Amino acid sequence: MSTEAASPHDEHEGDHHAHPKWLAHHFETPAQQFDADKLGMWAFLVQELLFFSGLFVAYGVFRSWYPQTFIACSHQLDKIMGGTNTVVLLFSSLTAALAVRSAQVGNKKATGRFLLITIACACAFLVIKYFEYSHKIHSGLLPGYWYAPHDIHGDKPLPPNGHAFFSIYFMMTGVHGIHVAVGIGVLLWIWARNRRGDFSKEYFTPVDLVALYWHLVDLVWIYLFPLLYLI
Amino acid sequence: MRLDPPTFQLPIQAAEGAAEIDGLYYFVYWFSVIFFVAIVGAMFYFVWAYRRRKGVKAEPTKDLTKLELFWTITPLIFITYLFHVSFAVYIKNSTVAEGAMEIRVRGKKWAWEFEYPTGSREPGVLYLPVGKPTKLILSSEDVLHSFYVPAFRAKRDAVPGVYSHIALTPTVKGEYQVFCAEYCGTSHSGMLAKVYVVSEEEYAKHLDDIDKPPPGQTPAEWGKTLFEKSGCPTCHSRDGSRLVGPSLKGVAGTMQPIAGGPPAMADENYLRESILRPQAKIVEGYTQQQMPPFVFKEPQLDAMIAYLKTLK
Amino acid sequence: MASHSNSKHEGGGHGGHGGHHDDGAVHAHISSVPFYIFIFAMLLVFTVITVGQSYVDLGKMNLLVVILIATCKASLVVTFFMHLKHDNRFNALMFVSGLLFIGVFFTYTMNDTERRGEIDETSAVWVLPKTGEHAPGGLDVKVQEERRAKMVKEHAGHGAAGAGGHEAPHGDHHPAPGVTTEQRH
Amino acid sequence: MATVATSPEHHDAHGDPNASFLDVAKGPMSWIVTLDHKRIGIMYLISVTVAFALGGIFALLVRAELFTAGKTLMDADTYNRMFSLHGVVMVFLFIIPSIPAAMGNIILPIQLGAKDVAFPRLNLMSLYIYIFGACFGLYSMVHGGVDTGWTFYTPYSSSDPACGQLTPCGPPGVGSPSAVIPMTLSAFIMGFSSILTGVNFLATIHKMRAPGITWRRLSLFTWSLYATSVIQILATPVLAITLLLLTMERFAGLGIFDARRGGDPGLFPHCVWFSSHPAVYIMIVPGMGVVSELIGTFSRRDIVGYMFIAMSSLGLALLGFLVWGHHLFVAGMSEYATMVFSALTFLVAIPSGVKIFNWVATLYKGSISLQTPMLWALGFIFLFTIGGLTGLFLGMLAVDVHLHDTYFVVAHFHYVMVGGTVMGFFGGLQDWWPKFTGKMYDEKKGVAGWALVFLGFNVTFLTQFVLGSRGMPRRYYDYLPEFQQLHQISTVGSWILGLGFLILFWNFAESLMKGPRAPRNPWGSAALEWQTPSPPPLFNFVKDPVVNRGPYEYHLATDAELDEGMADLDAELAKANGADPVKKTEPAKSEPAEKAEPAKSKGDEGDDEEKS
Repeated sequence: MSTEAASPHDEHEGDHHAHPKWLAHHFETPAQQFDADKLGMWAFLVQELLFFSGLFVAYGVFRSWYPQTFIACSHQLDKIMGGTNTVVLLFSSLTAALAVRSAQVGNKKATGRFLLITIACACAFLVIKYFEYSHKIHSGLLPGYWYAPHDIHGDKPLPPNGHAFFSIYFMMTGVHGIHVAVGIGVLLWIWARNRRGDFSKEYFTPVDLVALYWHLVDLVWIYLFPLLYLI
Repeated sequence: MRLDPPTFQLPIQAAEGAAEIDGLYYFVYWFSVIFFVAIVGAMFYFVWAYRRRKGVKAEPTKDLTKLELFWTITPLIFITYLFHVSFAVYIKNSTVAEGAMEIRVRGKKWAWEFEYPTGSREPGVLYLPVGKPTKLILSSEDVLHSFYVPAFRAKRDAVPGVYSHIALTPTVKGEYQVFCAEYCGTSHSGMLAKVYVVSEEEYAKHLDDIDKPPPGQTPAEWGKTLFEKSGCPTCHSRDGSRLVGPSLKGVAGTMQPIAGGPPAMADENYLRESILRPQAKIVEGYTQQQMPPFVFKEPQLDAMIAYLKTLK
Repeated sequence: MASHSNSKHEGGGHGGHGGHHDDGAVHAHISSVPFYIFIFAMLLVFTVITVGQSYVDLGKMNLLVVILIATCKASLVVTFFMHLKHDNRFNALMFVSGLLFIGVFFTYTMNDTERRGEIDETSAVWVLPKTGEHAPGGLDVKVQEERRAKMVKEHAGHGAAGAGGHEAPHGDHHPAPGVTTEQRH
Repeated sequence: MATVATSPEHHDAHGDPNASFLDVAKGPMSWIVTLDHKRIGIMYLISVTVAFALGGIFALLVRAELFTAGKTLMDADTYNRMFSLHGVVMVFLFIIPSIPAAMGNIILPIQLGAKDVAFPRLNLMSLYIYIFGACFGLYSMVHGGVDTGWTFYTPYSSSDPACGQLTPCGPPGVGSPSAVIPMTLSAFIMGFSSILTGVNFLATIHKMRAPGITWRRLSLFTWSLYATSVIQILATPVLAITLLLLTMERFAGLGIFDARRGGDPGLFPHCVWFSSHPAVYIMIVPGMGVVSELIGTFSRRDIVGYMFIAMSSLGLALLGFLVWGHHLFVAGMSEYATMVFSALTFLVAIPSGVKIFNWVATLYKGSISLQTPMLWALGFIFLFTIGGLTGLFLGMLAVDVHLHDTYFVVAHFHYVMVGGTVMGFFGGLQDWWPKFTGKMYDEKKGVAGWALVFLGFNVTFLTQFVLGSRGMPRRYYDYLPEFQQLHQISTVGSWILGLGFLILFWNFAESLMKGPRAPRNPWGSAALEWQTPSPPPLFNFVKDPVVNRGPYEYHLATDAELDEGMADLDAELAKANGADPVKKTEPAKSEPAEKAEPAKSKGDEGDDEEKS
């Protein structure tokens, strides 16, 4: 959510101390803009939660209908990779929070550094995810029509309705993965803006908002990991 | 029980519970009429009585909390009552009586098929003995359908993969219309059937008659009846025009191009297979096959095939 | 012309200004670096606990425990990393009500899917209890298995088919949780 | 409305700082990249009007086909596409964005005394997302259309008979062969437009209010948009994920909604209606907000039970999330769930009733003028009362079993959606038209259009109640001969309805081309948006407003404030009749110096509050 909606005309050029450049024309004070931006972002995060909720409901219904299937299929997932990814995401959440802190105290260099670490973690997450996915594809553990398990862990064959588990697995992690990818995009954008010197002690809203988004991505994963890998 | 003839608003009451449902309907109906006249009447009166006049100002609004609470709480009591009575009737109507006769109802695109406790199947027509508690067990071969008999005030979705039921006791002899009330595709509006509520004797006689051709009919004539009752004409024309499925005009005894296979001779075996297992061979150009399998007893199948052979 | 003397309603406008933002500048809470690291350490500890727990079978409690641990982690992230503790109360309210609505969605839907067919033994069942007949239009295990076997065969270099594990139909007619064999046919 | 200059900025930028937002920049580019909420609103308005016309044509075709039993105009497949597209277009392309995104965009910031919405760029992005989504819808329409109904019930929508061509699936599906995927993607994408608009409005209402606009001084339209935003944020994402799952189900056979793949067809309606039932309130609540404005303006009286109406909007928004199960009463839902949902469904009657009672009570001892917008408001009360009362029939479980999926339901929701939302939409459009465009329209044509719409609507849909209670199921291409008479009456009604809308559009077009210039406040309203020039300047107000009373506190408004506009209108009309249309833009009218006595009026208000 971009917040620095510039006024359509640059009529505030000469008006700097009362109305700084980063303060959009339709706001009276920085606090008003900050609060509005924060509120908007939280509203957006709430809709993100609701967006994921459909998947969780589908998970809940089928988990309850086919518990054995879910447990059997869940054992096909790699706990170590999933756990590593959890740690990577948690760590990126920490660095995102620290990036915001640096921006709040006006440390531009540190902000940039923390943002880069966050981006690196996000990329690492996707790389690990790629290895997980390719393993699933290799074993035919795929959603819907493509579900044809072979070359699986353990002796017991997987149940025939296992495609439901893998459908939900791929939908959940896929939608989450898209969020991670989008997160990398906005983090890069914020990093570039930070380099350009857009932010200051007084104005760090975009860093804050993007970090909020990133924490939400983390938050969703915190639930996905145990529900999919650890049951 | 009280039985009303069909009224302007509601069809005839032909099952137990219908009168109660209608009672609720008319109760709310008259409540609504009175409420509506009062509200809209007041509105028109105010608009006329307080039309804008020069020099006359609107009176400032006073605080009316008590009135507000009144018209918040009174309806609350009313709707609680409505909920209570309607739920009681609903549960009563969905509860199956002890020892009810079980009849299977299968919905498929786009016909209803009924199976009696004897195992005899009949498409498009359902005979029910009057006064006998009955349980219809619904199922669907393909998509959602909904079994709806207005005269019984009964409706329930037939859901693929799951059974559901309707409990009813027909009370008035007669012929009643069955609709499909859940949208199910092209010929949704053609997915009709008839219910005949008859005496025990007539019902027993009908069951006897199902598996043999009606007296005085040739097998082909009986086949025609079955063909129409099974809903076949909704997809297969008999005049050569193309509907959802191939036209059956002149099919019997000719070579048919088969999608993804060698052409096949449409002999008796072919026709039999096409009815029982429609997916086995699909005529070229009809890759989007939609036909569900049909189940017939041998004499019925023979009659159908005899009829198909007459379509030249 | 209205004057500014309307002190009674001042502060009501610009709802965003709130009491403590009178100077119009942004006053955000800043936590210390060690504190953030402490929170991260807590999160790591919880992660280790939850992974460790997964090697111990607690039966039906498994799900409950993992969700509890995840919720602890999530609350740490929301409260401290996302600053909800020091944020505008309304934002917290929105977040919590969002969760509340998810709860409504979840419980009401499960309320249906878990309790169907209580009124009659033939209602909302996959298999008729008397005849053992499967409802038409449902999962056709045989077709699925054949297709899968074919796909696996086509998959070059992999002979080991994992398919074929479907158990015989049984009389279990209600989609209740905890059924041992789950094929709906 | 009293205003004081608090910040003299902006006044030095353009040649004429007070030029109307329509004149401030010219050329298509100035529209395409505009961040001005009013221009974005106008673009929305044009889009939804086009969508309304398109959906209306589909509706007329559906009704025409039903003029006789059997084939009248088209075959069954085409008919099924017509009613599905009518639903899809009307719901996703017209009703949902109509009042909030189009009218709300223009009016909301002005009513808040703000210069713009909180996030102008996001606002423009929402518009483009909407248009992008609409393109998918159009793509679907030209590539076979959709014949699933707008609810896309599975497994009909999710199993593709052409399956196996793209994906390695099993036996071909039993469902719809039409272009479902582009249409669900279309609704998926447009959902985000709706969500972002909701986010934007929520932040705007919370943070952008001018000094003096307290929560108790918000207009009821704003309150309704507030409630709508809450629903948009909470409900629409669920619809989005549901449609995404449906798309994937059809494309990849996920096995979530399709019984043949082990899924539950009953889960889909849960997901759809958890989000789409609240969406019904996205459609109706803003309409109620408009009607509250109209009733206040045209009876010149403070709305009775202001807080009750405001809270009932929020109440509807919240209740909307608790009642979705009534769409599944005959779908085989658990009896326990039917009980809960039936009980909760009835609760919807309370906030709806509260609104109607308060509106009628507001008329009492008002000073009512029956201009066109007021006619729409009265029409709304008339029709919505019928729509609401027939909801009682459908809430009663036992009766619903008979009426479910019949024309009774069709009539019921058209009384709510058309009798409610469309009445509200056109009422608002006729009310705010002078503010949007700076032009007046012909009152006679307006009344004629209203009368035909009102009459045609009742003829069309009153008959459908009877059709439904007699047992005519909905979505039927063909029907039994006994229903023919009523169907024909209904179809004739649809022609009257269509004619009414034609007259309305003609009136608007004529107004745009040669309508007399609108004064600042043609209706003599006390609401804030009428205290700024018509059309408003780029930043909405000549001077930043400070508000000292609510939008309906007519007893606190001065005569000058209320009647100046009327006098202006008379003068304008006289000029227009004198064939001397004035070309120059409205001069920056400095607000009339007022002698309102805020201190005293405050005291009065305080007294009122204490008395309670």
